[in-house]
Amino acid sequence: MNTINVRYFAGIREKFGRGQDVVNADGIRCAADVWHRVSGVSSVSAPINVLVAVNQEYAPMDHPVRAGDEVAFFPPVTGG
Amino acid sequence: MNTINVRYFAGIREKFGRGQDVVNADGIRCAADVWHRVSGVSSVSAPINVLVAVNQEYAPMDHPVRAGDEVAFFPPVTGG
Amino acid sequence: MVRVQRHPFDPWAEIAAHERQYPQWAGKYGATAVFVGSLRDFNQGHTVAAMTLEHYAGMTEKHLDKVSREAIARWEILDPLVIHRYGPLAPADPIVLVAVWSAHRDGAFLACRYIIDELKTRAPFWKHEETDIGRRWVVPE
Amino acid sequence: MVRVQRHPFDPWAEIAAHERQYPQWAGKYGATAVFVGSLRDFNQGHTVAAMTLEHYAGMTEKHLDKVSREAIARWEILDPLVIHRYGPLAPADPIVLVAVWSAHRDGAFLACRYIIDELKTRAPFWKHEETDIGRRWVVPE
Repeated sequence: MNTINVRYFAGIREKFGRGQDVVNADGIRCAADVWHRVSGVSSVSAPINVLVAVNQEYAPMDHPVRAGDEVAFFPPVTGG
Repeated sequence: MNTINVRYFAGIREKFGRGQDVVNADGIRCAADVWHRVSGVSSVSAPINVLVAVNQEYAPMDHPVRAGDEVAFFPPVTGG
Repeated sequence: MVRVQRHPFDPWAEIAAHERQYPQWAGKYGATAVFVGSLRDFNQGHTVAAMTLEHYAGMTEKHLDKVSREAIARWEILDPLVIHRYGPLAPADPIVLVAVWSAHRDGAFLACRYIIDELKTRAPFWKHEETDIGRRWVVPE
Repeated sequence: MVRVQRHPFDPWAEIAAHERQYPQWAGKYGATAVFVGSLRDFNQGHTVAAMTLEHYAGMTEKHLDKVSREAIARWEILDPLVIHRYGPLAPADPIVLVAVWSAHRDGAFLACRYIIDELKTRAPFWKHEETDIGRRWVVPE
């Protein structure tokens, strides 16, 4: 399974118009690479206010990602 | 009614062997005077760790007291 | 609302009943902070078999009313619920309940903490405990 | 114990049930601190008719477990009870419950506050509210 499961939540899910994608892991080294792939943006920096989780733990955009991982993008949280 | 109602609580009540006294208000100007009257001690200072309430509000030993008042002496509180 | 009472109480049932009694509050607060103090079966290294709480009837209610009013003046909170027992207590018995309803959690926490701290340091209650080494008055920490 | 659930809950009944489930705790703790967050019918100047809580299933439980363990490591407390809802909510509904049992009130208050603060700033929940001016995502304060 050479894929990465990508999840979107809240306003970012709405913006994408879907809750998840499955992308090919080839050429992906970190969470930012995943973001560029799914958002179609090639600039280095991700938009402000996008939070990242890799395998359900908070991570920076440069956190390593490999096949089989789950990567999530979401706006600041508002629970409680 | 030319009297002052004096109340004792907890360890001080036990030391006095009673929960209250009624004393004549003549010659009494402040809570310390009441203490000296009931404790039979003539020194100016009251023992450390005796708290005072006059009419059910905390007060210093030199707080004025007059006929009809209720004066209470008790150790540090331990509620809650 | 302040209640000083001899009989045991169930803090969670009291809070639920209080909320039912004020249906107009529902939806107005977003934060409820609660403190319950209960009797431990050990204290300062010794087993506690029972406790008696002496209190200064009248002054306790006055003091707790005053502390509640101070909290209401200081934070954006609804009328707090304060219940305190006196008389004989058994281990695990709830002794005191402080419940505060507020728009925001900061006010709820701070007011709840303020009330219980003021209660503990100023309300005229005295604990007399029966331990495995005899009876003793509890001394403030 | 952490529970993330869709169906409504009664915080006071949950706490009472939790205490009944752990009778061996009775008499061991002297302080219980509780926080309940509930849905207000107004927010930032507008009437709130309803709210939907989106969450990241799996990550929420992991995060809340981690925060509970951190609190246990840091203060002298028993296993906290944390319940959080997701899905559709009505005004006045309890959203979150944090209950902490401790030997002393300091640990109980600090651990309770720590858990709710960490939950609010880090747990992956998102509030979408229906107001009198339309639907909107709630923005952190």
